[in-house]
Amino acid sequence: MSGSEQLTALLQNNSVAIVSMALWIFGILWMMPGRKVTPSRGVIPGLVLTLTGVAGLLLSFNAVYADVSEEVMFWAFSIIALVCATLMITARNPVYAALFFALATLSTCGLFMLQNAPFLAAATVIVYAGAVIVTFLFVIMLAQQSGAAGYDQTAGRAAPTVLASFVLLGTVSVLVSMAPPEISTVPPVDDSLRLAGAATAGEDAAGTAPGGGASMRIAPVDELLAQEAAAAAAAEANKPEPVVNLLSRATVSHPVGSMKGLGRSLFGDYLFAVELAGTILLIACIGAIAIAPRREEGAL
Amino acid sequence: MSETISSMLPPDLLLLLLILIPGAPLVSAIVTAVFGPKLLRCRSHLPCWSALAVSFICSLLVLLALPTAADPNALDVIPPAASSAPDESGEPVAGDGQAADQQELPAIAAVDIQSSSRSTAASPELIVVGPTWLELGQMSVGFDLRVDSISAIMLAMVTGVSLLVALFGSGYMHGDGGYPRFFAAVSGFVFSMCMLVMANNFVLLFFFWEMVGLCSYLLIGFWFHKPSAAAASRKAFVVNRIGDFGLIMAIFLILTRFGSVSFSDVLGNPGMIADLAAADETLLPLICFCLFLGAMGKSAQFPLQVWLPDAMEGPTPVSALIHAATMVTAGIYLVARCTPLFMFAPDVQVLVSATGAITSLIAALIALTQTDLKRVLAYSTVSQLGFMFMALGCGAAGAEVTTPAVTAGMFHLFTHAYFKALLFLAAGSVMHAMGDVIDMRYFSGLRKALPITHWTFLVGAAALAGVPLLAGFWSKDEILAVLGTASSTGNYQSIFRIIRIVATVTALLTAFYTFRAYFMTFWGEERFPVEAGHHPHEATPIMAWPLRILAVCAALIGLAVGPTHQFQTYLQRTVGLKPYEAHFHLDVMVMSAVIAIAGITLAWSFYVVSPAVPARIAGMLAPFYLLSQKKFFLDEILYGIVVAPLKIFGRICVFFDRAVIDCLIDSLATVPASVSGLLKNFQGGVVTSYAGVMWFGAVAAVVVALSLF
Amino acid sequence: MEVSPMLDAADGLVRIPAEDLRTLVVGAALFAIGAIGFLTRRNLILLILCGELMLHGVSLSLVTFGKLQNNNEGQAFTIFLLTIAACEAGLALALVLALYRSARSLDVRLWTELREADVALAPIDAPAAVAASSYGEIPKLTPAGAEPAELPRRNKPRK
Amino acid sequence: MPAFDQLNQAAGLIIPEIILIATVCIMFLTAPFLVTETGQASPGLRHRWGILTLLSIGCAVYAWIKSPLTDGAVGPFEIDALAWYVRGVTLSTGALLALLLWDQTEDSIAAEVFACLLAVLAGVNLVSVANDLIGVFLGLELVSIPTYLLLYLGRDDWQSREVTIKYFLLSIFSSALVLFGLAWVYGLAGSTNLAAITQTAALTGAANGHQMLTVALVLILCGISFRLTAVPFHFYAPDVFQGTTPSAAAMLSFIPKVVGVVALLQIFPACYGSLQPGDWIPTSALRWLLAVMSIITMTVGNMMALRQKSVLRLLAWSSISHGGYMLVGLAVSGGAAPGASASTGLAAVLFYLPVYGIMSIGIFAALSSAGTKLRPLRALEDLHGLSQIRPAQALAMTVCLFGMGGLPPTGGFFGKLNLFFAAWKENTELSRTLAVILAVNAVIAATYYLRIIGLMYFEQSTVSTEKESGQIAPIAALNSESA
Repeated sequence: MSGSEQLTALLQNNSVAIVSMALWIFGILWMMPGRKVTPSRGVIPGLVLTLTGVAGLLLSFNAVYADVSEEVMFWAFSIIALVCATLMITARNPVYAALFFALATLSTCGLFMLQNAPFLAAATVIVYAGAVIVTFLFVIMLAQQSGAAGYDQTAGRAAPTVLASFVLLGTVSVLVSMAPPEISTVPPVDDSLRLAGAATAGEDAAGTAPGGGASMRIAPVDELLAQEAAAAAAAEANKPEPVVNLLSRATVSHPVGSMKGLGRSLFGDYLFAVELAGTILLIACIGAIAIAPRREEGAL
Repeated sequence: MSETISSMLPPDLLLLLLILIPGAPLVSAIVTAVFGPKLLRCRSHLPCWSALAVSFICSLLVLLALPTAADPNALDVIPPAASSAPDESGEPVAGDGQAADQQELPAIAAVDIQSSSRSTAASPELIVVGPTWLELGQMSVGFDLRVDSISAIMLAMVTGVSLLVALFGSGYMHGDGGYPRFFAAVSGFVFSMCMLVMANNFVLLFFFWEMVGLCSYLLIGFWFHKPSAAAASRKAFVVNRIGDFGLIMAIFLILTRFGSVSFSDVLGNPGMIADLAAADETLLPLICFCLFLGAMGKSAQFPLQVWLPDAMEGPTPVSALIHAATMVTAGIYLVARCTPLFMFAPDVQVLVSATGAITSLIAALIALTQTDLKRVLAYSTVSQLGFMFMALGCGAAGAEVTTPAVTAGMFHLFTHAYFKALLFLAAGSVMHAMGDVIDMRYFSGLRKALPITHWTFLVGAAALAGVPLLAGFWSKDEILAVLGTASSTGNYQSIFRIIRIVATVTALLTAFYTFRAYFMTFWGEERFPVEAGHHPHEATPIMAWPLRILAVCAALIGLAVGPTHQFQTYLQRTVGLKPYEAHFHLDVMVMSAVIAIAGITLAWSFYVVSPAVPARIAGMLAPFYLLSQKKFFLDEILYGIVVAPLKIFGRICVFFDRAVIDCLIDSLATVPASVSGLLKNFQGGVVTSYAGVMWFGAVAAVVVALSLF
Repeated sequence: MEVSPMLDAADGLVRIPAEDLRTLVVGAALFAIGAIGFLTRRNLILLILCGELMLHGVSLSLVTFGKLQNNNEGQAFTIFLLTIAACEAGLALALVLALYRSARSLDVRLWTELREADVALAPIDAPAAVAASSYGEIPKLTPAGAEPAELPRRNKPRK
Repeated sequence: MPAFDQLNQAAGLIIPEIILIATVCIMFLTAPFLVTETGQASPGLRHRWGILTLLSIGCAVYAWIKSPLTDGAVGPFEIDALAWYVRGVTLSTGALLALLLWDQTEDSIAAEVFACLLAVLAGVNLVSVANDLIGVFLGLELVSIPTYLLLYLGRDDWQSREVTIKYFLLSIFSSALVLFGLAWVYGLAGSTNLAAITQTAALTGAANGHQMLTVALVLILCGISFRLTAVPFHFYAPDVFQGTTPSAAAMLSFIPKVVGVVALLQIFPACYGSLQPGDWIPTSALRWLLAVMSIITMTVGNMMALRQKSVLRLLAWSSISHGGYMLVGLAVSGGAAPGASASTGLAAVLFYLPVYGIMSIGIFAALSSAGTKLRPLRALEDLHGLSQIRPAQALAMTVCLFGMGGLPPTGGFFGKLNLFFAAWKENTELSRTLAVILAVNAVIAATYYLRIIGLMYFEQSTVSTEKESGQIAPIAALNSESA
């Protein structure tokens, strides 16, 4: 196929996604402040365009979760996250922007829940909504007591930037929707490794649990045994011993995202990383103190 | 006597001598250059004196020891420690004797002294294999030194004359601001000249050939604030470059055809030369022509002689040093050294002779009418160099004439060095006394005021004129004799007949103009220029003694070595020369004596007896007089046919450069400016626009990478 | 129950199910939107918030991949991401405050003293001129007896 | 318990970094108690902190020498030859930087400054020893976060704040790019462990895998190019160099480049299934990208440097162009041509890095010690006649500038020569083009370096003579240059 034919095919196969992204672009551009301070054009048309665009983009994947409630939650969280993100970057009032950011963060946390990450969802809400946003709001209030500032009413180079960003987004979405990438899953744990792991974990005798699909449920034992047999056969096919972060593997008792599993991972495989992150936090704290203006002697 | 000396000189010591000869002046040059201006000041002559004295003594020892030192027959008188070194292989062997030597002289690694495998009693030679200096392909150039007969003679002459000149110079230059500079340059000059004659390969020779040119440039332009001196030094340098071009071409040709630049390999290999000459009959003439071109430049032969008279702008000791005794002899040395090559190019040899004849005649004619004493001497130098070339070219008459021809040329070079140095120094003494006035029209009758100068100048002039029994007489006889031989044998008889006539006429003219200068300066009524002050003073002792010594040399050196043919016998043993039986040519002697005396008489009658005659003759032959006085308009002709077209060409080049190249380059140079002028707009300081460009770059990179994937 | 597709593949390669692809695209979209905001807005705090939004996109991708890969590494990565983001937010706040103290403004375009020497400054709007037009005038009591002036439609305060 | 054994063993692999980080913690935690509320400190406090810093680096060097090589380890850390080399380079240049910072900092903030330097060094080392994407990421952040502090703490004025906010914003932006790429790499490979990624990539041919991998790697490359100051990710450099202190600029000219190169060499070969960085053969798309980026970087850097009037800005642009030279080595690292050693380009880059570092630190050291607090050297005019006022500094700077310009016989010459030959010997059209452009750029660059030397030696001075400060640094730099 020649280049132009390829391009035509690409456009035809992804017409829905492309059209919806175009709508979204127009929505953003509608709401985005201009180069000069101009009155707002009203958010409703932009909001409609954005909603349509986001929905179209998600619809173009043509897939649903097995569970209806999950599907509904996905739609709700995705649309809220993306629309709030759009509103956040186009808001002319930084306070609103921060609040939209909080909303987008909350929705993202909802998506985390959907992806088996309840702990992360909670942690993000606590860190962002509880700490970051509030602090930022304080700063905004402190800085902008006198109301609207000119620099919040203008934005530079909106059109090219939006186009470039959507080229990237379009590339990603077209690439993955046309030919979903094949990911290399970590091979099942073979006997020796599992024994080592079992000795470590004691109660993890049941081996690995498949975390595929929307499964947070534990698979029936006989099915697991069958799977193990298949895995052993695969392992015998002269493959080198796989390198894995053993403690990060999901097990039956510690499925992906559970507090225990995540804890084993963090304080097992990533023990040093945790220490390192702690050091970075220390540096950042002391750094923030050092950056903050020194107060006068005796003053609070 | 030589046996005793060589037995006193073990090879270690001999090596030390060989290294000291150029080494002492080098050290002196460096010391004087570094410490002279601040520390030594008016004592700057001391390093130079001592170095040149050391050098001279070493040269004398080497000269005397050479015939036996490397003689295989004499090996048994050399201590056994060294007898391992001169072996048959010709390769450097580090014997026991050398170990101690290397400790003494750590600077020169792997030095070995040996007699060449080809060395016979006939051609003794000492070769020092120095450290390799340049490796290019199969060519390897080292600091290899070689002393054989011709080098030894040259060394003795160069160091001896230089020593006397340095002594004289300390008196002459006393009080000059550049006193240390003078002695540094003189030391450097002597070092270069010694290395030039000691070099054992063409590249090293060329290197020091250029060093000599550089030092002469520094010395001619010694008073660089004088525009004429600066111009003269530049002229000398540029004209010499033309000759150097020839030399370097010759070296390339030799390298490509012979595969080596070593004298031992090239010159010491007559069989190979013959083979190459047979294989390609234009090769050797071409090489020889190129070599001769180099010699023409350095030895001021027509038409490249123009630089030498102008070079008189340097201090007079410098004239004596460079332009009479040493530097200009480099060309003669080169041609003589390359005799084995020239033997296979008789046409070029004839050219050498013819060039010499033309040069000597023209120079003599010009010298007739010059009124500047130093210029007369300068033209006489050119003329005498022409004589030497005349002799060197006589080898064209046949192989058996070659050696007499070369020895005759070298002999004249040898004697000429002494009397010409003497004449220049005497002229310097006159100049010193006359307050730097050297034009003979402004003074006369100095014989009473400057008795020593007068007597020494008279001896030198007589020697130059060829008065019997003085130095010039013997060597000029040799040349006339060898010219006679050439005009009666071989293929080029008719040409050599003409050359012989020219030589005879030139000899007459030489006698005439020399004594014209002598009579004009020292006879007649006593007149001094105003610059001399009320009373001209005779030379100080430090200037007078070199004059006396040189006068003795000029008077006796010919007598010492001429009748006994010792010089010829010694020189014959150079590599490439064939021994021959030297004998007297009484007829020639008588003739040349008559000519000399005739010339002197003529001068006496013109300038002492009836001083009005020359003016009348000049009036009668006005055009010719003018021609001579204006140096045959050679400078003007050269300017017209060479310099002016080149200048026009240069103008065109400049125009092209300005209008085309500069425009191109300028427009090219605006590219970065305009490009960066565009790029600077991205650098406006706004951080989000920086991030924007980063983002565009990243997205573009993704798209490009995917489309290339 | 649906059998995990991962066990079907003999070579250890499986396709990502389409429903999870959507989540990945949502992550990428958050990333892209954050970038847009980062590049166009001028408020320092907004810039930093947009940076955080980009990191949200990354986190979402990581978490999704963690589920697909059936290990905790993705979530662990996200936690580190969160930590670093918190560090940067803390530093950013200190920095923004320090900047605000000297510039009395959060406009990023004020910080352009360092640039190529002969480039013209980016225009900076006078904030005072804006305050009136952007959110509309703050309602005031009209003088007694006069009709209240009708506000233009466009200048209505945005909810 | 192999898993925990692995962890226990892993602690032994990073003793130098543990030493550094422990010192950092000690300094950060005790420093605030030695300074009064208004920021007054006992005079000479910086000497104590400086000595502690040097001591810590010395211990780290000792531990580094004793450290084992663990090729092919699967744990969180792996010390291969690259890591060993990078550690040496970092620690030695770190000592130089500490000396340079010594007299450039005030007593009250000395602890923070030195601790930041140590943290940065530890970050670079951790990137090189990490065997995990998370380790690499944290290492990168451990480099950037203290860098913000260093930039801010250097001075207390408008410019330093501007510098910090610019660097900060662009840095988090580039970090986001890297992170997005890393997320996809993790997603496609299934693990954050580099050994596991290598294995998976080797098994499944990840180099020819999904196109998203290319997108991810390109984004990582773009994000890391920010550290390498590759055009168009270079924008912070001129502004930051101009606005910050010479010592911070010296750090910034060198450390991010090291960490960038190392991070690339950690991530990319793994994604192509190569155990050793030297075996890495990038796809043609990536090679083209690297090559184009290096061409643009070299050219733009040099062209912009030509028009500079501020010496710090000029050095920034020269630093950018040096980043371009390094990219040449990376672009040709995967020889791919038969007969060519794949690691030639890498070796050339790794040789060039410390050479460039020493030259760059030397120049900034000379600049900072030749200037004074009252009258820092900023514009090129300030350099006029420096050779008369500060001959030692001028000489040191001349030597370093000769090196930067690639004039023989300096290390810079051999570095450039290595890069040139690495590119030339690969014998493809692309690499030869790169080599030629490298040579042309080296010539262009030489003009402005020589112009600086000319200003220092042949112009009349306008600088008043004041008491010299900080003689130690340039001399140290000079010594290491000649060594």
